[in-house]
Amino acid sequence: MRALLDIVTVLAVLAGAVFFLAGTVGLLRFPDSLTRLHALTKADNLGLGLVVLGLLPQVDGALAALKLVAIWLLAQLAGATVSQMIARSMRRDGQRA
Amino acid sequence: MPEFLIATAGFILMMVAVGLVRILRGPANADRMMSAQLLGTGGIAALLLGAGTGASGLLDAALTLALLAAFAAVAFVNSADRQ
Amino acid sequence: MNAATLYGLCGAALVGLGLYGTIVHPQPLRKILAFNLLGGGVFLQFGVIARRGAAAGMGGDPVPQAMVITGIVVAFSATALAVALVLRLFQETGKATLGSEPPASPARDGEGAGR
Amino acid sequence: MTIALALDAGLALLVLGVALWTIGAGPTFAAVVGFVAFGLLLALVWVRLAAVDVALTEAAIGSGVTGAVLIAAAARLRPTEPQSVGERPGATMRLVAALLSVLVFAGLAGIVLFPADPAPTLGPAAAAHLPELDVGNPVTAVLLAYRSVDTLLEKVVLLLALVGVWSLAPDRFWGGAPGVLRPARPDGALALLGRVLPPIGIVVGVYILWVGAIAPGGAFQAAATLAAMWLLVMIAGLRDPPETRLRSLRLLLVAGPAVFLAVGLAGFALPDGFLSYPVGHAKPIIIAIEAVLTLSIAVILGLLVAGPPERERQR
Repeated sequence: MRALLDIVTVLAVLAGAVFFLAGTVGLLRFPDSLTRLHALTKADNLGLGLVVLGLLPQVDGALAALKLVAIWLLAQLAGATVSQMIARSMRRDGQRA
Repeated sequence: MPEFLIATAGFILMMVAVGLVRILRGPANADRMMSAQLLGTGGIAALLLGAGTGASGLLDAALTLALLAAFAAVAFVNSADRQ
Repeated sequence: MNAATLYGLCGAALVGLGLYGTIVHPQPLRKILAFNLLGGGVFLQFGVIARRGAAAGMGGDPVPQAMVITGIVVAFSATALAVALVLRLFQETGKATLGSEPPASPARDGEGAGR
Repeated sequence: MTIALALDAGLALLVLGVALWTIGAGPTFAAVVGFVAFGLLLALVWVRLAAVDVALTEAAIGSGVTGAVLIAAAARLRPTEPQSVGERPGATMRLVAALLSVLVFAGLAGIVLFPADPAPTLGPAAAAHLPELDVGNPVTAVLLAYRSVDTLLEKVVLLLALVGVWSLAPDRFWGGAPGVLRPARPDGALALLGRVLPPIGIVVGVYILWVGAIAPGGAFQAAATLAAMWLLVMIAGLRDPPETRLRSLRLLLVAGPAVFLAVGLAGFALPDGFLSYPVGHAKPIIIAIEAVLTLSIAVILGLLVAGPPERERQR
């Protein structure tokens, strides 16, 4: 059982790391600001989400697990709002980037 | 397991650090804010991975960081807008 | 070479960098930024001393750590006051400069204002 | 062990890189973004130095709230940027500054590389009295028991800074409200965040305060979180900044330091004198002081970020 949970952790955390890699590559390689924003949100949502998912079996206690999920939800909420604000400010600047 | 989590934390940090090149290159302020945002998320992920190794208090640090990063990001977009 | 030494050297370099920036930058706001970097370097020195003083089952000596916490708060209040001073200077004179001579009309007016 | 050391080396290089960028960047806006990234990375360094309390403070105050002050100022001072280009000091001056900086760096590096052996520590002394205080977090014990005079004076410094900021307002605005940071659209995403995030943030702030007695956390960190939430509500345009002449506001500002001072003076009734706590009751007193302090610090931090009054007082 323990080994199985460890495998879940390794797989999910690695998948999360891949999304951070993808987000960075996108941020560097995509041609304009809006597509870069698109890449960033993948790392924000899925990268952190998968890391949280992978860590759930590792923390002890329901409270710590709950805190993990709460942190992810918080990052989601903030990320969604900030991305929307960044996109709007770009539109106001007339897509100068 | 702790070595794996620490190594992954290092990898994620390295990734978001490479993303910081956008602070240098811009060109728009929006791009700079994006890389700071990515760094914030990466920092939270690294703290969580550290907490997974059993270090105490890191979850609370990540919680605070998530709140304050959101606040800082809002303040930034707001100021960038006003210019 | 252990972690504490590594971060100690990092802090020393930060102090150097911050000092250079504080002296060389013409804009007051950038001086404030550089000064905060300098402060961060000094705090790191405290952190290194605390880490080396790890004892009695604690990861570090709590006394320097508590001093750094106090220091961060005081650095913030000083920064806020300095920024308010610069903004007031700007309100009064339309300029934010520490030069004693009133500078002649800017040579490249508005050119650098686009992003 | 080597993985951890590699991580440390990478982190140290990153911190230096971001610091270099903050010094060398062209536009001030870019430099401030670099500074916030610097604060974030520094918080991680504090974790690596086994100082989670400091990491929390750095993340909350060092990068979050300081970043907000600096970025608002950078936006306002933007028109002055081009004219300062001509004021760069000459090559000789820069060379002297660089030499001086290198000298200071070398001196500090020498101290780091050849430390005193054995390393001086107050750790055992701090740990010895923890059971008496019944406080599990040694840093909180230092801040509110062993070195509580420092903490009291630091509160006074915060108040003085706020008085200093207020006194920079023109006379006609004295007692008025600080400027709104920016009127936001009432239906935008920001207004939504301004409604949803603060309740969560207040719960987190209270939790950080409470947990500070036994684990990393405490009054400053909690106060910075609360202040950020208050500022978020103001930025989102949901609430105006308060008029600075309000008596209730001013009472709130001094309540924390006043309670702290009163408890300190009450210590004269005990054998140990100023700022000593009665044996066996230290923990509830410390938590009570911290609770009031948190409120006061939160209001002070929020008002420091909001800046001097910019509107005439309303009758």
